[in-house]
Amino acid sequence: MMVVKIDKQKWSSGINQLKSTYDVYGPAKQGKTYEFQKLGSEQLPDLTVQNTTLSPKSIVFPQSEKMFSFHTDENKSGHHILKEMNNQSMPKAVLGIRPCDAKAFQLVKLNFDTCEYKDPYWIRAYESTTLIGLACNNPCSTCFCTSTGCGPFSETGLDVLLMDQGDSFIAKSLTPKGENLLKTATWSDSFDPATAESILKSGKEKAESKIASRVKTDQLASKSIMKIYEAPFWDDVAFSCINCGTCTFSCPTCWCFDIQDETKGCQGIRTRNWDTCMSPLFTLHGSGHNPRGEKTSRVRQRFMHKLKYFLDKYNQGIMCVGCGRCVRLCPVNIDIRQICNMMNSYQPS
Amino acid sequence: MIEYQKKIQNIAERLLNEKKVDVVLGFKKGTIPMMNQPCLVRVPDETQKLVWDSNCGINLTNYLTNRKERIGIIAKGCDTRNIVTHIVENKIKREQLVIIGVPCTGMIDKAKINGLMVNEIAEVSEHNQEITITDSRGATKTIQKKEVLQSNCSICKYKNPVIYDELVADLVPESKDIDRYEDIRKIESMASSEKFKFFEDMLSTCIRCYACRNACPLCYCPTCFVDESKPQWLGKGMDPIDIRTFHFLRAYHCAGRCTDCGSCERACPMDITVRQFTKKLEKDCVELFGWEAGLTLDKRPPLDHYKTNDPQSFIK
Amino acid sequence: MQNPYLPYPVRIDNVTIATEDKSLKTFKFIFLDPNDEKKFAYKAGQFAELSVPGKGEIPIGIASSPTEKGFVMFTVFKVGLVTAYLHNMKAGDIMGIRGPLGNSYPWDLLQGKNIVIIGGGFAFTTLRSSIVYMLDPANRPKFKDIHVIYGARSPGMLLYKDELAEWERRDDINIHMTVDRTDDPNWKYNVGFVPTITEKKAPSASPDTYAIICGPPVMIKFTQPVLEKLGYDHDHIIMSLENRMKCGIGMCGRCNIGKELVCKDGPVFTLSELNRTPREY
Amino acid sequence: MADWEPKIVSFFCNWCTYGAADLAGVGRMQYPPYFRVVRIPCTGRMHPKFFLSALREGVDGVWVSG
Amino acid sequence: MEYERILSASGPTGGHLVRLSDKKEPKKIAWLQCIGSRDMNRCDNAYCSAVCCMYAIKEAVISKEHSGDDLDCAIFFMDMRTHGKEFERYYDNAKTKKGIRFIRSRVHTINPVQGTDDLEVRYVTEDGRILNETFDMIVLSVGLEIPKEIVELSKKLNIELTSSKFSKTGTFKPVDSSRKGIYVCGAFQGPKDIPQAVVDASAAAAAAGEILSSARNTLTKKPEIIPEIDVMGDRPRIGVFVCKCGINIAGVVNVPDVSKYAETLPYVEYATDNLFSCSQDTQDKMAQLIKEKGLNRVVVAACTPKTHEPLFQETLKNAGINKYLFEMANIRNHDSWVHKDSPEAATEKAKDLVRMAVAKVAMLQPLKEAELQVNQTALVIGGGISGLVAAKTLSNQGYESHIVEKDSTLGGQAKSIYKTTTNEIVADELKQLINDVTTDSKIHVHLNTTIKKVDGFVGNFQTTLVGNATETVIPHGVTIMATGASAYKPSEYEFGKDSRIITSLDLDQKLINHDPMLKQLQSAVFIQCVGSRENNRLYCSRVCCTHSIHNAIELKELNPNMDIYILYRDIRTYGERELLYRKARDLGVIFIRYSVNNKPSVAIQNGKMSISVTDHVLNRPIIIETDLLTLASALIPNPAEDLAQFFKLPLNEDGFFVERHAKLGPSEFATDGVFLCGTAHYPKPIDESIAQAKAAASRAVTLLARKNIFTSGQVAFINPVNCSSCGICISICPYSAPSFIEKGPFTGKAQINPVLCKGCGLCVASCRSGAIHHNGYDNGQIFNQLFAITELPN
Repeated sequence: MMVVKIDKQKWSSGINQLKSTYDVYGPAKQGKTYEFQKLGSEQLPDLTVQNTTLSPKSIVFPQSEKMFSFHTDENKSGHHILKEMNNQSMPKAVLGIRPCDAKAFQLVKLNFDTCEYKDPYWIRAYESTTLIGLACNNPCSTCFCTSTGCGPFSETGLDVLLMDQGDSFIAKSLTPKGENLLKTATWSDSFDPATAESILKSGKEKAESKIASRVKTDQLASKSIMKIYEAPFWDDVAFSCINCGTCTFSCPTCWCFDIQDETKGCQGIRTRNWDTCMSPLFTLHGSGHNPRGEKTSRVRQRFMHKLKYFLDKYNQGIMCVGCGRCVRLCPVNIDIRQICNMMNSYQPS
Repeated sequence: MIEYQKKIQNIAERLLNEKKVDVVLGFKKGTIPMMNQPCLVRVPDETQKLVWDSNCGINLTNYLTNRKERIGIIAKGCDTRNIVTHIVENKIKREQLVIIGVPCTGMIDKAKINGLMVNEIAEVSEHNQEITITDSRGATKTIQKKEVLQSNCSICKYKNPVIYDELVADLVPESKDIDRYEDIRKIESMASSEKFKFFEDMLSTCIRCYACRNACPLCYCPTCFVDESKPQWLGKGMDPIDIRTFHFLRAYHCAGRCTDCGSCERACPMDITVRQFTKKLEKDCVELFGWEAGLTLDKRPPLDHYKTNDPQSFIK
Repeated sequence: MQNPYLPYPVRIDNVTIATEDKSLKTFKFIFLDPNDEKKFAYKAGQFAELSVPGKGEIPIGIASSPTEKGFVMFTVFKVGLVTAYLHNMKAGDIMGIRGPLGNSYPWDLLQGKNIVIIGGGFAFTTLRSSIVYMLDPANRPKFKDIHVIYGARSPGMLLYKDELAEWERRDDINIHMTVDRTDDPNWKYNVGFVPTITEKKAPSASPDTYAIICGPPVMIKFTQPVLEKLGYDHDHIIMSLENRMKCGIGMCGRCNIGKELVCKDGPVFTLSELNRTPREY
Repeated sequence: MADWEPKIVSFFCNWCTYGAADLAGVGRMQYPPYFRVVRIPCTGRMHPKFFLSALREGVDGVWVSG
Repeated sequence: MEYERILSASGPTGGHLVRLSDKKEPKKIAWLQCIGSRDMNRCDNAYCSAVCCMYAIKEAVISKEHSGDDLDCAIFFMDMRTHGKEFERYYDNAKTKKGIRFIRSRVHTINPVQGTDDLEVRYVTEDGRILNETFDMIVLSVGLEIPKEIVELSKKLNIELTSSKFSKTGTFKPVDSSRKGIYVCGAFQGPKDIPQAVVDASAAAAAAGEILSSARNTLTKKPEIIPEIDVMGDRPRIGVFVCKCGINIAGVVNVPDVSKYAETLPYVEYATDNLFSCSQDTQDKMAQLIKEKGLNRVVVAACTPKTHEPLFQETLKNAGINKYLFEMANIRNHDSWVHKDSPEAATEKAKDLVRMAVAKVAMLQPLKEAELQVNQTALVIGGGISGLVAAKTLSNQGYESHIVEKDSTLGGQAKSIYKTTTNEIVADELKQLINDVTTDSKIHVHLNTTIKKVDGFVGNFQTTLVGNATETVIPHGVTIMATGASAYKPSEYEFGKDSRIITSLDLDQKLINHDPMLKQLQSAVFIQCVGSRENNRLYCSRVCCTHSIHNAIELKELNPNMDIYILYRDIRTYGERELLYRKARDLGVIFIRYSVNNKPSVAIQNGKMSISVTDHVLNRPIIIETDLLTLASALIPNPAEDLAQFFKLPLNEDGFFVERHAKLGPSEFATDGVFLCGTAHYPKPIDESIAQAKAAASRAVTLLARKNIFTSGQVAFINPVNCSSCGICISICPYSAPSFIEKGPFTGKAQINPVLCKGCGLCVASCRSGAIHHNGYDNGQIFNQLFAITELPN
């Protein structure tokens, strides 16, 4: 572990330094919203924003990603045989990611990096990414990270944790990747680790105290899947849902995807695109039968997956980091906090 | 607004008590500021949870599609116009509905209000036509509601319900001499390269979540064209051409039917001004056919029927 | 890192029409690289993604048996974009196969047991794989009695007719063919729905008897109570599910039933396992 | 631009313009070979999808006539 | 005719408007009317050729379209005779919008201008001035006449001719020659335009059919039916046949190259080229190849499907392949003929077109044609002379019919007419006809009856009649619309204010009644175009000029001393009616032209009626005192909006029905199984009404003579699963083909009746839900063509 102090003047020079070795990402205004973007040559991350509208998951898991290429010209060799795309790029550094979003990668990793199968695209992208988190001094009113095994100062999944001290950052490296990055940026003004810890500790307590929003998850593991599944409240919960993909696309922990072939003439690619369990098409059989044809079953699937199936399958907590994006963005105010509490407290009669 | 709310609750309670309807479709208080949630009330006791304020922008007609029970629905001017379209297009029967009309003074635009404060908004309240905003640090600001209206509400021509069975308040005066198409004319006057750039920028942040489509009461097809697989002619990825194709064709499907209720724009998580597409077609319908959507149960929209004497001057 | 999304290139060796209405065709594939055949070591009951570049992938149960070497075989029902295209392909065309995927029928558990195979319609493919596998001289002794109840809408809709006839002649397997209805005077087997024939022909339950059911939802729905009536324990009823899948390796998120992923944790489940999951199949 | 050869897809109504295009041939009228005619049973068959899709496929122009 | 050829794209100048002598593009063109017509001096053709006015206008308009607005077109004429349907509007448009000059005058000489090819026209205007004007080109509107050989032939056939050498026919037997069993049609019967000739042709066919009806179906042969091979579910095996068309295609397009290219396309099993694909031996060879190679889809790259598709489809049928598994690539009309200077580009285009056709044909599926039984009864709406004749013609051919008449008697307008131009007494003929109809066991007459509802479609209509307080449902296979027209009740010229002001039909009534007052008249005035050819009724009522002139002659014959004035705008005694005009003038009837901007006025003072009109020759007002003013009022169609709705028939802005095709389908509708005749189509005299009644019956028989009919397989169909029940298809279909399903699992979803569907695809394009598909032009098929345009496969 290494702790350094980054003077705000050195902040920008360090970032420019990084850009020769890394593709550097940070929050930036895009249209009317703030999103993580690859920063241009003189561009600095805009750290004034509480959090971006969309999660930074697309840096590792793009919404559209080319998997393979092929050609169908029978006069040339290798026709109809898929070839892996060369998706290799520079290592990525994500500046200013919030602890919740960083933790989300840890949860998603459980899906993409299993003992049976490894998703090479996600894993490669993830492994080449260094996450420089910015502790939340001012969490949003919709943040409930403290009840999801995370928190405004959580270090899980981060390579470096930054804390804004006004005119400087305290940067704590948490992994060798993080250490490397600090070195590359020549952010090397060392800072006393013990002092850092105490600053972080008080900062953490202060920030956590600001989080008023909480969910209860303690009873979830002990309840049977079938009982919660059959609970009577799902119709009401789902009533206002309009089946859009806002919640899933903005969520840092949603990973579902679809695979599609696209061709133009003899050239083709196989891509994968984000998909959403809110869409009836997600599970529609070729025969027309749909196991989750009703809106209620789809809304239930989303919450059951996040709050129950995932929990049961991996025993690593719920599949939610409490970033509050779906709460803020849902056009019809479906609030995962309410639903989580309902599920947690549900007693079948 | 509070008077409206009380009246709505009373009407809903009465309708349920008198068994005139099986359910009442309205809003309940949301969990975050400036957000209310569409809900169904089934028993008279629950009518107290119905709310009404300037955050009821979701078009409840969207929830009527293909329902079988008798429904009391709380509806603003634009909503009633969509109810008309729904009835014309066989999505619901007039006899099933008791329309609780709300003379509307406009809905407020979350984004505009968020933009007024540096910190996060903690609470928004309203009194008469004034809005008071409190931020997370306790700072407050009071402004006129008309300054923060949703952009569709500020150019609304039909604030009052066009069809109703109950009315929660006296009709409000309609705005006269509104120029609804200033923005559209601006786009129309662009050179094609400018237009291209304009739409490219406008849609650059679209994430294809389809919230605009799904928030729209007009979009009720069992299978949307973007989801057609035989043939699948529209790519599903983030190709800008596919995204544009989606938005263009969605707008075409709303031609002559869109009431500019603003649900699409309100639903967009990326704050894209998708109404500019539908409004262009609305303008065309007005200019070519003298048609405004959802005003009559007797006629179908201009592009919906065959007439030998349709104007042909545009075919040249 | 092995890319689990990358199919093995194969050549279509031949295409045969499997049913009289031509809605099913059987494809035999040969691996372009013989080493891939070794890598593609499968068990009866597993499936694979057939990959048609430009059209997409579809999960299909493997119809050939691991004991049949030199090719893999699939019988495909024409239902969507990929299958429609596949049905128009011809011998010599190149495409891909990705797999084997999913679990298989629990062959270790089934050793030394009586097996009742109940199949209907075009879901008979992995059951053919299982039958051929069990009838292999090296394997037959591992199993006790084998019963097969197989139904189709009409005689012309039965899959693998030649093999059925051949099995029919053997005495180490009991074949009970049935059709929903027929006016074919030469039809000498059963007429009636699978559940009815099951009730008549299936051996009664015992700790040593396992039923494998594969068929359309309506057949499964009505066969379950019959088996229960015959005394079959839910642990002894084995079923194979067909949910919509894309990745086939448990990552894309659509095929789950509860916490189980049909593509990876299934598609084969016992009824008692399924009882613990939501009925989203 | 001088050498630019556009590719234009022409949707022609079977009953009028398609026949007119035939007549143009009968009359040996000469025109540049940029057009590819898709015969449709009536211009009523013309769907916005066809415009959008044709443009998406990279044609330079869509001509509907009938 | 020569000028038409110059304008024609296939003419000597390739459609380029030039003067033949020096290839100069004309800047001024004159048309001279009535050359060889209405002229006893030079050619002995007293009749009007009826068609030339309209031709001249059309040529002038087209010339302007060719050469731009700078071209000066002038038409020198005596009377402008635009009495056909929609003609008056065309005339008006030519005058007011196209800037064509109409010069009412007499041309007396044309002099060549020295040193140029220009011509100077010397003419006298109405007011007597002599003017000269130079033109680059003069077109003579030469009239029609019967060639000598035909006159000879008529003699041999013993057919009586009129003085103008046209075949003599009667008003009530307009297609019967003087010899039984010989029927006449077209210009041999009298000068006429295309629609009228087409009507006559159908009528003559009906007349011939009537006497041949007993022999029907005695000589038919059953074609051998080749069983269709079931190709469903088979991999497409496409055969491509590229036609050289002699050198028509091969002279430009590299045909062997195209056929070689075709072989490389997906699913193509076989490709070859032919010298002439449409020749019988090639057809046989193709059928054989289809069988030999096991082809299940065929592309012929050749000429146009508009003419050759049916032929090749027949070949497919003969090879046992469903005829819809076929597509043509038009590499002649759309390629070799139009790109003859760029053979390489034409070859590339041919490949593209073949690739598109292959892409489409691969997607095509065999289609079934709906077969329906034809109910062999007709419903005739309207019991006027047209309706009566139509029913009688059908009966004579052996078919039953129902006549529906809203009035209490049969006969319609004819009841009010005195004599025909050939002096037959209408009442006598009508009485005979009504008697024939009412005693005919195959004709059922429903008087005082209206139509309440119509269900069904061609072959199987079910019409609910309401009459005499009861409702009856009549099943029928075809419908004939003969709803007629009535005289306009004038509001002008003080009509209704004085009993001496009457309409033409009122005068007929007086003549029928031999009203003694007629003999007493000192003076009678007729005013023409009352309510016609102006404002909201911009059409010519066609019959009134002749009618007034005929009545004027009648009056003159009653009292030769009577002063008779006919106030007119143009005299439109087309064809041999011109002879009456001439006779009237000979009898001393005075014709005074007035202009629409300066109409006559009527004054009644102290019991005296006087009419003031500005004389066009003297150009000053004159006042005529008269005892009788007859207004030639317009003929206006009887209201038929309801019927139009019931049968989905279009009405034009004047309220007349719009026929299937103005020239080629005057007696039928675009809606299958519904036919049209009489004044519901357009104002016309009795002979033309009768001819059209026979024509409509004749067209109807083409359906009735079949026990069943097949509809096209290329129709729309709905997948109810995707239907959202919005009803747009039902609202938008011009043919009422879609409807909501009323029973079963898909109640409330839409369905399409393939029998009513014309396959236009309007519903397919309008369906937002993508639930409607089109057999033969489905989205996937069109998309495949589109994709094939931009995709280069190799």
